[in-house]
Amino acid sequence: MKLEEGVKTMPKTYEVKPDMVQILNEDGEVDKDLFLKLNIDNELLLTMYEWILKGRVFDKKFINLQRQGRIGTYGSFAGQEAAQVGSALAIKKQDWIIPSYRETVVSLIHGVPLNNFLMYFRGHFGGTRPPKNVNMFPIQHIIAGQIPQAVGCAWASKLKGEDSVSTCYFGDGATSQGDFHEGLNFASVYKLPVVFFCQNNQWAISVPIEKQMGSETIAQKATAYGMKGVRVDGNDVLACYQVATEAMERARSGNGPTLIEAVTYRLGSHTTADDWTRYRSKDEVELWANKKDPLIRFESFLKQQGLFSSERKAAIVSMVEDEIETALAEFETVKPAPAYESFDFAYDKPDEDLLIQKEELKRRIKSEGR
Amino acid sequence: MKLEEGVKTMPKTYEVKPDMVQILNEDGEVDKDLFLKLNIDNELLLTMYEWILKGRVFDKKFINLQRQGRIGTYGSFAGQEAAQVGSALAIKKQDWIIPSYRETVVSLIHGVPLNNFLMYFRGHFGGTRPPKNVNMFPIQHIIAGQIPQAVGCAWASKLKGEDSVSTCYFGDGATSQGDFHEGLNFASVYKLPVVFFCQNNQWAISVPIEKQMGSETIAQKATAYGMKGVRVDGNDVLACYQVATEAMERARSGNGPTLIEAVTYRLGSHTTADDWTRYRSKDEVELWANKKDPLIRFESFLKQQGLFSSERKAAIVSMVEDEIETALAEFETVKPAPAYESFDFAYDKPDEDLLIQKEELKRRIKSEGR
Amino acid sequence: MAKLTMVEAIRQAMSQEMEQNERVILLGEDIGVNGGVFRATEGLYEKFGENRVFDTPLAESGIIGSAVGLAMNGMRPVAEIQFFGFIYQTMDQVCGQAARMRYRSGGRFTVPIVIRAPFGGNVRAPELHSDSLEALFLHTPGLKVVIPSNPFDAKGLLISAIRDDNPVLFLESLKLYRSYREEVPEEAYSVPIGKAAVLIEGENATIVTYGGSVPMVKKIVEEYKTKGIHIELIDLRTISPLDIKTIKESVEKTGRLMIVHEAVKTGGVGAEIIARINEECFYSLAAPIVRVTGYDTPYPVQTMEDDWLPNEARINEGLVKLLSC
Amino acid sequence: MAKLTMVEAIRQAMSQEMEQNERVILLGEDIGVNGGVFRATEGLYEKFGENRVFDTPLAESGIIGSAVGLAMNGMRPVAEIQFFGFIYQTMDQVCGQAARMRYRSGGRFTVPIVIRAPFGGNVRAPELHSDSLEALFLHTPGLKVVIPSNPFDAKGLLISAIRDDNPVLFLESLKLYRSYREEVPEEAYSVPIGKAAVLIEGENATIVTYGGSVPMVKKIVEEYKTKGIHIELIDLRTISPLDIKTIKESVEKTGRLMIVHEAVKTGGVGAEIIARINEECFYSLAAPIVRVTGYDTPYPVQTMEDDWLPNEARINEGLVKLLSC
Ligand SMILES: Cc1ncc(C[n+]2csc(CCOP(=O)(O)OP(=O)(O)O)c2C)c(N)n1
Ligand SMILES: Cc1ncc(C[n+]2csc(CCOP(=O)(O)OP(=O)(O)O)c2C)c(N)n1
Ligand SMILES: [Mg+2]
Ligand SMILES: [Mg+2]
Repeated sequence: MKLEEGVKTMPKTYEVKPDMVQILNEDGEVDKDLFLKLNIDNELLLTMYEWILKGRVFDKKFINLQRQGRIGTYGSFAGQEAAQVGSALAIKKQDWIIPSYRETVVSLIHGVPLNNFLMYFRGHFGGTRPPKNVNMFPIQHIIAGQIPQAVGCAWASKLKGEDSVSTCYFGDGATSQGDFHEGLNFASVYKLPVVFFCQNNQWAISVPIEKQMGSETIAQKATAYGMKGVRVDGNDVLACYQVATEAMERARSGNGPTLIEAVTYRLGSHTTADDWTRYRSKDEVELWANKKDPLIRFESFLKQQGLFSSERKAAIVSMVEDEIETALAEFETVKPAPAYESFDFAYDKPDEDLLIQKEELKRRIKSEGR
Repeated sequence: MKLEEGVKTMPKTYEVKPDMVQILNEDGEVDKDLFLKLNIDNELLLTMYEWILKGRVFDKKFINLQRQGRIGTYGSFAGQEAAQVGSALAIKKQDWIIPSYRETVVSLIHGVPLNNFLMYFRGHFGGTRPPKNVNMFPIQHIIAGQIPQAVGCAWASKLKGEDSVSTCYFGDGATSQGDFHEGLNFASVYKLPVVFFCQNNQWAISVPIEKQMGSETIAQKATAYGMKGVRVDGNDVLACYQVATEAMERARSGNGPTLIEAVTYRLGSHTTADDWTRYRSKDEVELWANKKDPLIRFESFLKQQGLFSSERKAAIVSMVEDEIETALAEFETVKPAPAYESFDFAYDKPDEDLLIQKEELKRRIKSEGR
Repeated sequence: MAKLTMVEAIRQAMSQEMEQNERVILLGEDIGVNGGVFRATEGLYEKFGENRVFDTPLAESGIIGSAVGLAMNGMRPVAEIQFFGFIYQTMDQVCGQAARMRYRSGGRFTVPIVIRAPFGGNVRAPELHSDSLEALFLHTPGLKVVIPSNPFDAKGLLISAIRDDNPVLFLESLKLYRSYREEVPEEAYSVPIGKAAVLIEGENATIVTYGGSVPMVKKIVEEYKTKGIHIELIDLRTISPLDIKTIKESVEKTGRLMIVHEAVKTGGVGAEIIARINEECFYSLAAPIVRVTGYDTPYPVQTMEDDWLPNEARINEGLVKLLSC
Repeated sequence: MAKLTMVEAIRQAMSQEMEQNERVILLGEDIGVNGGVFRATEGLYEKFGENRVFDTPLAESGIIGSAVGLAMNGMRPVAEIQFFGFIYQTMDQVCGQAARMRYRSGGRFTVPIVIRAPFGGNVRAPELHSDSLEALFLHTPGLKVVIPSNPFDAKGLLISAIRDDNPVLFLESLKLYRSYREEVPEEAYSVPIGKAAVLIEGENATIVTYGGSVPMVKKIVEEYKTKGIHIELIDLRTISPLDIKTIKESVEKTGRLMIVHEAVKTGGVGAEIIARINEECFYSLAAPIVRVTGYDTPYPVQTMEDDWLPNEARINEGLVKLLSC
């Protein structure tokens, strides 16, 4: 006989069922009772829409620019706009944002200028320098490397007694890394004001979620830390906004961290160097590109609310496209900084040896008339 | 209003309550119904007792030897005998054992000779060489380093189609490491025949469990992997044996890994280089050294069962002490292998440069008449 | 004999060893269905199935840690780390575990794993995707470090690595993956680990290099030849163990040595070669040994990397110095 | 002026900097209530409280990763890694993150963290508790690496490290922690990072060493002096940036150089010094530079370590060679 069959103090399996917060369903229908109780006014709805749309246009444009060879490898975020916009709009000026590499809309919303992205995608030094007035860490290329850093950032805010919450972005694949675990554990031990916002786009390059983890959800991983875990429809901007807002309130009022799993989908390839047709079906992508698409869904909601204007949409689309085109055309004439200029950034002051190396390079570059 | 208050599809908090398997309680009383249903005969009971006792005697003796300066730093396991004996007796010959550094009884039970421990604690090369016929990894000094390795070991058994389960030992502190997380995640994805046996002795050197993690239990961390998690009274050898046996059966029959949290206590200091009075109260230690002690508890149970003999106990005690004393006295005359002999173990074959280094050292040692 | 690119030769080596020995398995991120982000394992998942080729979770320490356990229990895993810059996550499992397990276990266990990782610059990759960190492993006893510079060697060395009973780090130059094709024998063959190759003979000076820099240096050496200056070109092929004998023989002949590598200068492989030549044939040296390497800064952004890496201008400048004194 | 051991001097440095700047905090395993396994932080938890001194969970990457975030948001964390061998778990956060953050962010962020770690041999510690891995960090631009060899320097260098705006790895020789006491000024003072110290002047040869080997080498040098052979002894104190100027000046005078370190030979700090001296003053050298270091095997068990490490016999043997040619 098995112990589990006979014993009263049965070992717990600690199993949980997935469950997902949704306010706006896939047909663009809102849960009315609920929606009325939320503090989301029309202005905010339009702001949400604007950013989702701007994000979509930006993304399309940058993919095109890459195809034209005008920028380097580009990582598309199409499909994830609602998760990014919903969470980003819940973040306040005094808060900190600790991104991975895909949070383009989050960055734009919080004041990272377009120019940074041009620099970055054209390989200029300084493209990952967040502007002084934006509380944001640089783009992170090491999966999950930013997670313990975000925890440290929140820890500093707490120690300094500042009213500031740190939001850390990462993907489903990042949850497999040791740094995810170590970071969340630290956050839970010190009850830090940090929100872990996971965009579960269901793929880590070619690896689907079921090859990535044995758990049915990412939210349930919060249990390991005695932390609050929330699963939300990541293509429902209203739910994302609300869930993020509540998590930040909790963090702000000293009630510790939250792990949010925003279930969404990457519509494009991992980057322009990737080809999604190698590992997933057209049907799957179609499903998410239509019925579940965050832009389409939110538009039909706005239509119901009488807030949609196709002229306004067209205006935004061409504004964003023009802005990028103009900025890029201008930027294409900018000569990248010479390599030796970066030597001042390895340390606060380059030592003598490094100065010699810098001078050597400078001399050569100058001698070549560059 | 808060979303969580108003919405039907409320975000799950994924909270769990601790719950612990126990068969033999702290007063030495057994859950009779349950016990009768288990397949534990008197012979096994006596074997359990013998190993618990041997472990205790071994430990005391080695602490004394360290005090006498006859061995180096020693890590005591007193208090954890039931967890080690219970789990070790559930492990079969064809299984693999992947230890940390504290599983002395587990090793003894599975045939690691006393001599290895003498070599090891006297700093001889080869002390961490498991004998050829024992499926055991060497002692691991890197916290959690063995966990992904245990997963790989189980993976190999599965790929080779062997009927072998890997049991991985580690402490409560190890659960904070990235390697714990990465290992358990891999095990859950590939549904490997591995049992993660955590001896939660409630302290990682001076760090108590509540500074180690935000979760109330370690067992609940299994949720993060969709894995079975079991919390067991680690000072109840019957429960430990049964829980481990069931986990191994599950693993053996293809039902994947289990995380077992055996709640126990380290009665002594972390090692002989540590001093527990610096960080914990005498009262706390007293409690575990008396009422909760696994040896005392099991003895009173055996007495009730009429299986206890104080002569037999005395005989075992002096047998173990004598055996160690005799072996050590003999071993103390053994000259450690000269340092150059270890040069053959860096690679399968030392390259020319290493051979030159080896010869240089050999020449010097010989020239000094050593 | 077919003409293969380096990445094709690497793929063929894995495929043939997997056919030959069922204990050889592959694991890594995106190496299965997707065939690897550089297609090094393309078709192998289809050919050998999901019990030989594993798409793993995104966790490098987990990949190497489980490879160590797999190897200790009889398998011969070939693990891919998607970019060498991610080797940092695995340092304990590589240097603290794999490299020491034989020693720790007094010979009871061997850890026959191969860790493949693409590396090197000039390919306009993002941060930490171009770094050359091989020197960290040169400083780690118990490991071998192999770096091929052409399709033929890549196949033969990878076969040797898979058959080797020690942990082997196998570094694949990104820029050489598809840069050209050459004849590669169809059958399985091995190129010995630990032996450098003299690619061009010469008596005026010696250049030692490896991996992605080899073709560039070769071109320069050939140009010098037309000018009547004969430089001996040595392709290290293995970083650890270092084939100092071949370098020494060359320096004894030429008296002048330059080392070219992409890794940052300070503490790089070049330093160790200089130290060894100093020890082995100090009196043969006619001039200070010259290093042309990455500068001592973090690997830079794409618009700066060509200036930062060893390039023709820098090597020529170095040669002027080397030959003038 | 009180006589302090090195570990006491280190403790005093932390205490004084914490008094002086409330942004300085300590984090690490067992450093709070227990005062650190070597008592380096003893009494600081009691003095500064639980909001300045943190016992962390057992996770080194988490410790350094959160220290990076703390620093980027205005704190000056001093993190202890309990033994340097566990630095492997932190390699990405140290080398991939802390060392590059200023560069990555184009100067927007600095990462003023200090990573303290006890290290070195001859103390009969278990595996991976004695390793000297400093060369890995010499090869990492963006970091500074400091290694004091006496109580006075330890205090002054640690104060400099805490005030430094760059990430600093601060390595503390286990065997010097309590080996002797010396006068250490009560007040806070700094010893500059990046400057080696000429401990003994001489003209017949130069020995460069650092950390735990300094007292032993000093004794040998003094013995030679009584025999009329004057060896100049340089204590590096900082590994990165390397003070090549001081070494060069000495070698220009003596023409003979030996380097002593505990780390394994191949790819160690000694190799870089040889490379630099080769570049800077090749023609001053009268003989090959000699390295006396750990052998190229994993750090051995306790009964073997004294033979494996540089010791008097090995250094004397090396000196015979160095002085004879
Ligand atoms: C440590 C590390 N390992 C591997 C990679 C290569 N890599 C870049 S993105 C990626 C997939 C990430 O998946 P996920 O976390 O789900 O984020 P997503 O790209 O889907 O937004 C991989 C494997 C990396 N950048 N860093
Ligand atoms: C990676 C690593 N970090 C730190 C240490 C130092 N250390 C040795 S044992 C220990 C505590 C371990 O606690 P736990 O996992 O609970 O096991 P226990 O000693 O209680 O059996 C620590 C911090 C180590 N050996 N390895
Ligand atoms: Mg993803
Ligand atoms: Mg413990």
